[in-house]
Amino acid sequence: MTVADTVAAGGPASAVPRESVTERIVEIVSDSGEGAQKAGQSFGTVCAKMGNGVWTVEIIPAEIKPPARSPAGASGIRVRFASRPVTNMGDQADLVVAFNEQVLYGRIASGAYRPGTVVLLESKWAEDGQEEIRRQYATAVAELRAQGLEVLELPMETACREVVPDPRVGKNMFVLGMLCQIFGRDLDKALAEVQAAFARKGEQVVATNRQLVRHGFAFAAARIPLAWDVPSMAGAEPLVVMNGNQAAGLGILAAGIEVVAMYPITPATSVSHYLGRAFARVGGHLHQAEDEIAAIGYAIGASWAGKTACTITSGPGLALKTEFLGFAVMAEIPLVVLVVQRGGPATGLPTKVEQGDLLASLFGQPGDAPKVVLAPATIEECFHFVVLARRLAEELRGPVLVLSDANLATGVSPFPRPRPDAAWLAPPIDQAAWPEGLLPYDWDATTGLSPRPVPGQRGGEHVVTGLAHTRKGKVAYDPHSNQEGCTMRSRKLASLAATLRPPQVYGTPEGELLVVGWGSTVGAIQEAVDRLRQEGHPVSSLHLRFLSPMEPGLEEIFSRFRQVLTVEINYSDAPDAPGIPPQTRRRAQLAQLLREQTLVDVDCVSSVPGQPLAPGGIADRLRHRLPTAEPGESA
Amino acid sequence: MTVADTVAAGGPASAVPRESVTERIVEIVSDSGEGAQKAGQSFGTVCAKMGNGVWTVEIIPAEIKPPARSPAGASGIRVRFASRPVTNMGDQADLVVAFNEQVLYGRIASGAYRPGTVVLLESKWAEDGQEEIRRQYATAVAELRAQGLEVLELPMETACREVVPDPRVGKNMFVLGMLCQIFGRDLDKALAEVQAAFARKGEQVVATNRQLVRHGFAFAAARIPLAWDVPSMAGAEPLVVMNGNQAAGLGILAAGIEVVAMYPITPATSVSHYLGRAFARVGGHLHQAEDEIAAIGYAIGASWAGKTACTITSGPGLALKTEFLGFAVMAEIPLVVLVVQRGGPATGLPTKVEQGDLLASLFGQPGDAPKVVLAPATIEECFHFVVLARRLAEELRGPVLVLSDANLATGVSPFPRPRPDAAWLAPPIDQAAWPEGLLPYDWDATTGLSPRPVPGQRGGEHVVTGLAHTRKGKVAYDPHSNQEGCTMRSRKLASLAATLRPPQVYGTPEGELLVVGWGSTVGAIQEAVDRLRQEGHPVSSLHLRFLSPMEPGLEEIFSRFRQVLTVEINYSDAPDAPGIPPQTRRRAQLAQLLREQTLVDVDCVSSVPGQPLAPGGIADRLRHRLPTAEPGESA
Amino acid sequence: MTFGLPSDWSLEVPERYFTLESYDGGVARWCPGCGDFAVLSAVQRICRDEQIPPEKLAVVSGIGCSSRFPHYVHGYGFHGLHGRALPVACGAKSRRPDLHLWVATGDGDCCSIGAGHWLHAARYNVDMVVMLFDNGIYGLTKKQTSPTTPVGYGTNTHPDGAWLPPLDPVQAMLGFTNTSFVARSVDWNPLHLYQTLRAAYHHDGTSFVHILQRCPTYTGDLFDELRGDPDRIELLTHPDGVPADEGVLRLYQNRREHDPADLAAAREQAARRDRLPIGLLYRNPDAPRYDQHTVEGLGMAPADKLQALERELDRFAI
Amino acid sequence: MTFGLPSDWSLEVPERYFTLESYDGGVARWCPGCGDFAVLSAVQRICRDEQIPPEKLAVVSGIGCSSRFPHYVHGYGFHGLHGRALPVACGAKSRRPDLHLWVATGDGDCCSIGAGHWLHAARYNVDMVVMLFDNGIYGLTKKQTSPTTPVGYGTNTHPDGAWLPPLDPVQAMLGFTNTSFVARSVDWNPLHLYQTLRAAYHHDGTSFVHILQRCPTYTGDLFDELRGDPDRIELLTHPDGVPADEGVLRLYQNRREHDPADLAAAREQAARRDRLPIGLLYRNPDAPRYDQHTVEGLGMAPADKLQALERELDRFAI
Ligand SMILES: Cc1ncc(C[n+]2csc(CCOP(=O)(O)OP(=O)(O)O)c2C)c(N)n1
Ligand SMILES: Cc1ncc(C[n+]2csc(CCOP(=O)(O)OP(=O)(O)O)c2C)c(N)n1
Ligand code: SF4
Ligand code: SF4
Ligand SMILES: [Mg+2]
Ligand SMILES: [Mg+2]
Repeated sequence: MTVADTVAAGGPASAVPRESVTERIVEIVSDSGEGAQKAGQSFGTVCAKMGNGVWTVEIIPAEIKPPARSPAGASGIRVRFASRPVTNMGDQADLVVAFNEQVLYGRIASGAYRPGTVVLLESKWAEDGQEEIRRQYATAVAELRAQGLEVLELPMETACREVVPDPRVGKNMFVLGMLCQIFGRDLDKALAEVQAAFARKGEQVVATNRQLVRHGFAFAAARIPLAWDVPSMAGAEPLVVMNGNQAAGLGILAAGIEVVAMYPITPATSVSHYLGRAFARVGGHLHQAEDEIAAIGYAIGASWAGKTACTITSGPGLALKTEFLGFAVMAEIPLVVLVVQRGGPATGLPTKVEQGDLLASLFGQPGDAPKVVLAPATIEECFHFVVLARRLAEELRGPVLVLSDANLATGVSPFPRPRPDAAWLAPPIDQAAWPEGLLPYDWDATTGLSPRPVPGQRGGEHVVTGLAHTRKGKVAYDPHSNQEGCTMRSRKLASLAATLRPPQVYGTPEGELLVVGWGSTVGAIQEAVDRLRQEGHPVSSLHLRFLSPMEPGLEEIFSRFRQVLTVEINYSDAPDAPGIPPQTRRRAQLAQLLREQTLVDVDCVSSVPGQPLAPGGIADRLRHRLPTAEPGESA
Repeated sequence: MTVADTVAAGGPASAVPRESVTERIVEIVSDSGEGAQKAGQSFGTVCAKMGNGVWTVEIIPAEIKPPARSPAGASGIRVRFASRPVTNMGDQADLVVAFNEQVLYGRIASGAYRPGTVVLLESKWAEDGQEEIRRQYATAVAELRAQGLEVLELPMETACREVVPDPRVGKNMFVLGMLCQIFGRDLDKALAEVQAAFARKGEQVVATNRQLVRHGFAFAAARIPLAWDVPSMAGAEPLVVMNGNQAAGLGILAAGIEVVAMYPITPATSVSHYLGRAFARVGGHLHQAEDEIAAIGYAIGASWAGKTACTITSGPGLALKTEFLGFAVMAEIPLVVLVVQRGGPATGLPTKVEQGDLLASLFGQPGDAPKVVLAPATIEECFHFVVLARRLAEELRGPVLVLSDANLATGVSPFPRPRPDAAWLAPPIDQAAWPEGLLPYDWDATTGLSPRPVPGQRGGEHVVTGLAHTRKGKVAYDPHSNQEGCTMRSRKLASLAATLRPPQVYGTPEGELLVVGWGSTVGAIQEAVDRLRQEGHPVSSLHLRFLSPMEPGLEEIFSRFRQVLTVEINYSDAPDAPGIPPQTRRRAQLAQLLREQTLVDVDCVSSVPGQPLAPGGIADRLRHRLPTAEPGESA
Repeated sequence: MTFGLPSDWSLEVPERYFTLESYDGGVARWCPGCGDFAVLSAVQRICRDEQIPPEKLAVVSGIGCSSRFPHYVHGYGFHGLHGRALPVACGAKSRRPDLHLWVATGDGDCCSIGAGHWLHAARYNVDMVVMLFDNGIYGLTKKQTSPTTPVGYGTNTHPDGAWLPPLDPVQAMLGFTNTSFVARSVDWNPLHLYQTLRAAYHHDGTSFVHILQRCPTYTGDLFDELRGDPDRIELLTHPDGVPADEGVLRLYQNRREHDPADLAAAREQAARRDRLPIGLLYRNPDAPRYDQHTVEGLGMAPADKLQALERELDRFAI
Repeated sequence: MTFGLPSDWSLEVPERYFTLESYDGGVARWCPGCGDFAVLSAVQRICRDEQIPPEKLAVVSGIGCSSRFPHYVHGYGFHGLHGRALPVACGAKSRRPDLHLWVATGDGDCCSIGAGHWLHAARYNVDMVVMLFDNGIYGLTKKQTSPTTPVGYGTNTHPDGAWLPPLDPVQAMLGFTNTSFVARSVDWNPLHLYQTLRAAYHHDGTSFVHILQRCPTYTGDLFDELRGDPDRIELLTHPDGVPADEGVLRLYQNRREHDPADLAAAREQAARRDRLPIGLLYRNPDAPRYDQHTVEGLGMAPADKLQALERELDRFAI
C-alpha cells in the first residue's frame, strides 16, 4: 500500500511500518504570526541534537504583515535533515504542514512541492462561517490532489483546544509534537527545547506548551499513518547551530574587532541585531550611523585611530560606500567590509538571494582600487572568514570585502563549535614610539607592504590623504609618485596571491565538465555533481573562495576538462537569446573574471530567480549539456 | 652655422633665413598670474586663423597661488601648431619663452624639453637685488646649457618698460609679438585678437597692448636670430576653436537638453562655468546641487517629469552617483551622464589625466546594470557625442555615460563648425493621452525597448520604482518577473549593438601589431603608428568609441595581427614585475574587457603618469616589442 | 518611441469630475492599524476636493513603509531611493510647474540618510508638500533606532534603549534657512490631519508637515500618552493657521493663538516640552521659491534655440 | 607588521616641552592673504599653550583649501573625502578618548555636501573642536557658489549672482538637536579667534566655531563692510563666554552681555541682521556625549573576551 493510499485512507501511525530514509524535507507554512518558524527551528534543533545534518530556512512574506489566507502571504519554514551534513535547502519538500490552504499556492508557485508531497492540512476551513472560505478550501483541496499532492485533512486546531482556549497561539508546538512522532524524534529533547524557548515566559507557559507538544505527538500517532526514521550520522563533536549572519557576528567577536559601524539594510541588518545584544559583552561598540557613507567613514576613522573596524551592508549600501572604499585603498586603512548580497540592481529584491555584487566589489571604484575580496561558501565560513579578513586587512593595510548573501544569512545549520584562540583577537593598539626615520608608507618594493603608524605613536606623525602621495604621505602630483603608489598598492594583492594554494577539485581531477562556483552555492552544486556522477557523467566542480586575488592554477585545472562553466545566481544573457551574438553576450560575473584571466572559453549557467539554487535544478540545467553517460561509469 | 650657434651668438632675425617646417611646439612658462596663458591662446588662434592645425594646453600649477619662482609653480601654456590637423600636445617643445628660470625645472622634470630646445629667458634676474636670486639664476642657466638647451637671455621686461610702467602686466602681449615675428605670423591678425581680448577694458588698454605686441615683434626682429614658417594647410571650411568641456557644453545646448544638475568637481567644473553663462541663452536651467547624489537625483527627477536631463561629474562624484545610476537603469529613466575623468583612485590627481573610470562605469553598480558607455576621442566628438547620448538615452530609455577626460577638457583645438539641426533638439514633452491599454513597461521581447509615459499624459499613470517590477511597474518578487526585467534591460544593449558597424583599422588591415585605444589618446596613438610605419614596422591601430555595448567584429580584426595590445592611461601590473604571475596580473581596463569578450591574448601598455600620452613615448614603448623592420617597407 | 508627438498642454475635453476612486492606486499593503492609511485617505480626499487631474498628480518618495505611498495613489509616482526623495522632487518640479507635487518620506528617510537634502530642500523652497511620517522607528527594516526614537526606547539595534536624544524635526526645520511652512499633525485625528495637509497644499513653496504616525507593529505604545490625554497637546490656532473643525476644538481644550508669521514665537513653541503643539507653527509666504527661477526659458521655440545656438558658436568661431 | 608590540599608554620620559615649532607641519600653501593662515597659527598657539603632545593631536578634514589644514600641523592628520570629515572624526574619537581632536571643514564641505553629517554630529556631541571655515565660496575648485554665498554675488556657476538666500550656519546649528557649543569669530582678529578656539577646546563636547574667513582670491570684498566698520559687529560678552582681551574690547564698542546658557536668546541674537554677533552664542555643558558611551568596554582583557566569547558560543550550542 503506497504512502498515497495510506495517507488518503488516514488511520494510526501503527498502520504503517517505520521506514528508514537518508533525508527528509519538511515545511510548515501559515499566515505570518502563527509561530511556524519557532516550531520549525525547534524541530531542526532536535534533529541536530539527534545527530542529523540539518538546514532550515525561513519562508518570509513580502510585506511585514500580509493579509490572512493570501498566497503572497506564505510565512513559515523549511527544515531539511539527513543522515549526512546538509548544506542547502534541497529540492521539493516531502512533507508540509499547512495552517490554511491558500498559503500553499504561493509555495507551489515557487516550485516547493512535487507530486507525492504529503500535505497535512488544517481542516477547520471546511466548516468556516463564510461560505466564500468554505468554497476556496474545497476548490484548493481538489486542485492540490489533482496536482498529485497527498492531502490529509486534519482538525489540528480543534485538537489544540483540548489544551488551550485559543489555538492560534500554541498550535505551532502541537505541530512540533506531530513531527516528532512522524519522524520518531526523542520527545524529551523536544520538551527540553520548549523548556528553553519559553523559560523567560514563566512556568505556566512552559507547562502548556509542553502539554501541546505531547498532545500533538499523541494526535499524530492516532491519526497520521506516516512513520519515517532518518538515522543520525556518526561523530559527536560539539556543534553550534545558527544562521550565517549570526556566524559573521560571532566572527566579529572572535576577531577582536571592537567597532562595527552600519546602517540598517536587509538582509545584512540581522548581524547588527545580534551585535546589538552581544557586542557589548565582549567590550565592543556598535554604531548605527545616519547613513552608509557615515557608517564606513566612522569605521575608517576608528581603524585609522586604532583597531581595525568593520562596516556591514548590502547592495544599495555598498553602492554608497564606493567612494570611501577607494579612499581606504588609497590611504591604506585596514577595514573589514561585510556585504550580505541581495537581489539587484538598485533596491531590487531586498529579501532575496543573488550573487550580483562581485564585479562591483572588484571594479566599483573610479581609478584603480585593488582590494581583497573573499566569499564564504558556508555558514561556518561566515564565521572564520571574518576572522581571516581582519588579519588580512591589517597585514595588507587596506579594505577586505567579505561577500555573503541572503541564502547564508537566513539559512540555519549546525557546524563544529569553533575553538576561539587568543591569536585571533586583534592585538592591542601599538603605542610604542615609532622607529626613528621609518616612513609612514615604507613600501617594500616587492610586496608593497608597509607598517602603519597609529595616532599616539610618538615620532610617527603624518597625514593620510586620498590624494596621490609619496612614501612620506605628502601630496604629490608628479608622474613617478603616482605610478609608484599605484604599483605598490597593486603589488600587495600579488604578494597575497603568492601565498594561496590552487583550489581543490570536487570529483575527479579531469573529465567532460567542470562546474565553477563561488559563495553560498557550494552545497547545491556539489549535490548536483554527485547526482550527475551517479548517472555516469564525468562532471566535477571547483569552488572559489578568493575572488581578488584569485586562487592560482586555474588554467591548469580547466585544461583537464572539455567544458568549463560557472553556475551563479546573477544575470547573464542566454546564449540562444534573440539578437545576442557571442561577442556581445553579457556573461555571469565570475565567468567574466575567469575568461579575462585564463582566456579559456568559460561558459555560464546563471539566472536571477531570487531563490537559492536547488541541486535538482542545477543538475537539470547541466544534464542537457552532457553527452549521454556510458552505463559503466555509474559504479 | 647651427641654430645653437646663432642663438648663442644672438643677433637680428635677418641673420638667418626663414626656415619652413611642418610643425612647431612652443611653450610660455611663468609664475601664475603673468598672463602666459592668454598670450598662448591668442597665438594659437592666430595660427588657426592662418590655417594651421593647432592644439594648445594650459600648464597648471598644483596650488591656486604657488609662491613666485618655484619649480612646482610652473604656470603657462603649450601651443603645438602644424601644416596638418593637430590632435594632441606632442612630444618635447622646440621653443620656450620663460619669465624666470626656476619654473623651467618643473617642466624639465615632466620631460617637456629636449637638447636643442630653444629657451628665450628673461634676463633681469642676473641683476636682481638679492644675491641669492642672482646665484640661482646663474646656476640654472649653466645647468640648462649643460643639458643641451639653447638659452638666449633677453631683457624682455626692460624692453616692455618702454611701453608700460609695470611689465608684469603686459609682457605677455610683448611675447605674443615676439612669437609672431619668429614664426612669421600676420601681425594684423594678432592685433585683431588683442582688440577682441581687451575690448571690454576700454580703448586705452587696447592701445597699450597693441603697442606691446608691435614692440615685441620689433624686439624679436632685432634681437632673436630665429625665423621659422609653418605653412598653412588647404581647406578653408569655417572652424570653431575651443576645449573639450566647452564643446560638451555646446553639445548640451545643441541636444536641446534643458536641465543640467551638477556639483563642482575638477576637471568637469568648467563645463558648468560655460553653461553658467550660456545655458540661459537657450532657455536651459543649470542646477548646482548640494552634492553629487542630489545632482543626479535632481536630473533623474527632471528626466522623469519631462525632458532628458544631464548630470556632469568626475571620479569621486561618479562614485557617489553609483546607487542612482543603478536606479536609472532599473526604472529606465533616460539620463545623460558626462564624466570628465581625472587621476584616481579616491581624490587622486584632481587636475591630471587618466582613463581610469571605464570599469567603474560598466560595473560600478551592485547587481546587473546594463547601460550605454561612450567615449569621445576628440574635442569635436565631445560636442557630437553629447547630442548622440541624449538620443540614445531616450531610445534606450536609460542612462548613457559619456567618458571624457582632463586631456580633452583642457586641450584647445579648432574643428569644423557644427551645423546645428532642429532634429538634434529634444522633442517637446509629449502630453497627448497615453494609448489605452498600453503598459508603462511594454517591453519588446526581442529589443527590450518600450515607450515611456510622461507625467501629464492622461491614462499613463503608473509608479516607477527601483524594486523589481512587472510590465505594469508593479513591485514583484517572483522569479519570473525578476528574470524578465533583467533580461529586457540587457536586451536593450544587444539591440543597440546590432546597429553598430565594426570600427575602422588605422593603417593596414593586417600586420604584426594592432594597437587598440579609446578616448582622448587617438591622436597620439595614430601619430606613434605613423612613425613606426615610417620606420617600416607593420603596425596599425584601432580606436573604440562604444565601450558598452562594444562595436562588433573585434575578433575578426584581431585575428589579422600577430600581436594585439591596448594603450591606455590607467594602471596595469608590468608583465616583468617581481611576483606577478601572468594568471594574477592585473591588466589595463580596456584590455580586460577585450580579453573577456574575444578570448584573444590582448596585452597592454599602460601607465598612470597623470599626463597625456606623447606620440614619441608611445612609439618608444611599442618599438621594443617589434621585430627589427625590413628596410624595404619604409617606402 | 513616443517622442515627437505634438505637445498639448490643454487637453481637457470633455469636463471631468474626479471621485475618491479616481485616486485609488489599489489595496494598500501596510499592517492593520498603521497610521499611514489615515494619511493616504486624507491626501486622496484633498485631491478629490481640489479636483486634481490624476495625470497631473506627482507623488515622490524614498524607501520605507511610508515611502510605499505612491503605489497606493492613482497618479504618477516615483518610488525612489532611500533618503533621496527631495532632490528628485525638486528636479521633477524644476520644469513642470503644472504638476501637483507630494512627497512621502519617513523619519529615517528624511531625517537620517536624507538629512542633507532635507536642509537644502528648505532653501530651495519649491512648491510641494512634504509629509514627514514620524513613527519614531525604522519600520520597513523591522525596528531599528531612528533619529526620532526616544531615549531609552528599545529597538533591535539598541535593545537596551536608544542612547542619543531624539532629533526634533520641527526645531531643526525652524533653524534651516528659507523654511517657509512648518506644521505638525497626528494620524489619529483625521480632521486635523486633513486641514493641515490642505493648508500645506495651498501654501506656495515647500510645506513641511511633521506627522506623528502610529506603527502598531513596532512602536505601538509610542503615542499612548498623547492619545490617552489630549491635554498633552496644545492646538495652535490663528486666522492664518490651520482651520480647526468643531471636533478638533472639542477634543483639544488647550489652545494657543499663535501667529505663524512670528519665527521667534514658533521656535519658542517648538522648544516646549510640557505640551506638544500641533497645527501651523511657521509660515512665510514671501520666501523666495527656487522653482520660480528654474522655469526661466521654459518653452523657448526651437527656432529661437537654433538661433541662439549659432550665436554661441560664433563666440568660438575663428 | 608593527602590530603585536606591547601597548603602552604612558610613555612620557623624559619631561617634554613643546614650542610652536613642535606643531609646524611645513610651509602652508594657501594664497597670500588667505584667512586660513590666521586659523592655523591660532591652533598652533593653543596646542603650545596647552602643551598637547603632537602624537596625541588628531586633525581631521574633508576636501577644500581649508581642508588642507592637517598637512600644515605636525601631528596625526586625516585629509579625507569631501564632506565626510565629521563621521571620520566621530569614529576616530570613539575608542581614543586620549586624542585631542580638531576638525577643519569649509562652508561647502560642511554645509553643502556634508550637511547631513553636520546635523548628526551635533547630536553625537563627541568631544572635538569643529572649525567651520566660511569664505562664502568654493575656493579649491575656483569660485563656485557655496551655500553661504550672498544673494546676487557673482560666481563661476552663477555669473549673474547667486539666487538662493545664503544658509546661516549658526541659526541652523541652534536648531539642531543636542548642539552643545556654538561660537563665531573672524580670521582678521587673531586675539578673538584665539580666545574663541581656546574656549571651544576647553568645552567638553562638540564645539562648533563659525569662522568668517577671507578668500582674497575669490571673495576678497566679502567682509569689507564688517572689517571697515567694526560697529557692524556686536561682541558677545559673559563670564561663561569667550574671554575678551583689551584689544578686542577696544575695537568692538558694540557689546552685549549674553548668557550662553540661554538658547532662546541665542537664537534671537543669531537671527539679527543689523549687526553680526561674535563670541559664544550657546553652550550646554550638560548635553549627553556619545563618546562617553562609545568607550564602554574599552581595554577589556583578552582572557575576559575569550571567556565571554565562549559564553556566546554556548548560546548556540546544541
Ligand atoms: C541606501 C539604502 N540604505 C538602507 C536601506 C534599507 N532601508 C529601507 S527603509 C529604511 C528605513 C525606514 O525607516 P523610515 O524612513 O522611518 O520609514 P518607515 O519604514 O518607518 O515608514 C532602511 C534603512 C535601503 N533600502 N537603501
Ligand atoms: C566627492 C567630491 N565632490 C566634489 C569635489 C570637488 N571639490 C573639492 S573642494 C570643493 C569645495 C570647496 O569649498 P569649501 O568646502 O568651502 O572649501 P574652501 O576651498 O572654500 O576652503 C569641491 C566641490 C571633491 N573633491 N569630491
Ligand atoms: S511596520 Fe509599522 S509603519 Fe510599517 S506598515 Fe507596519 S505598522 Fe506601518
Ligand atoms: S583660494 Fe581663497 S580660500 Fe583658497 S587658499 Fe586661496 S585665498 Fe585661501
Ligand atoms: Mg519611520
Ligand atoms: Mg569655502
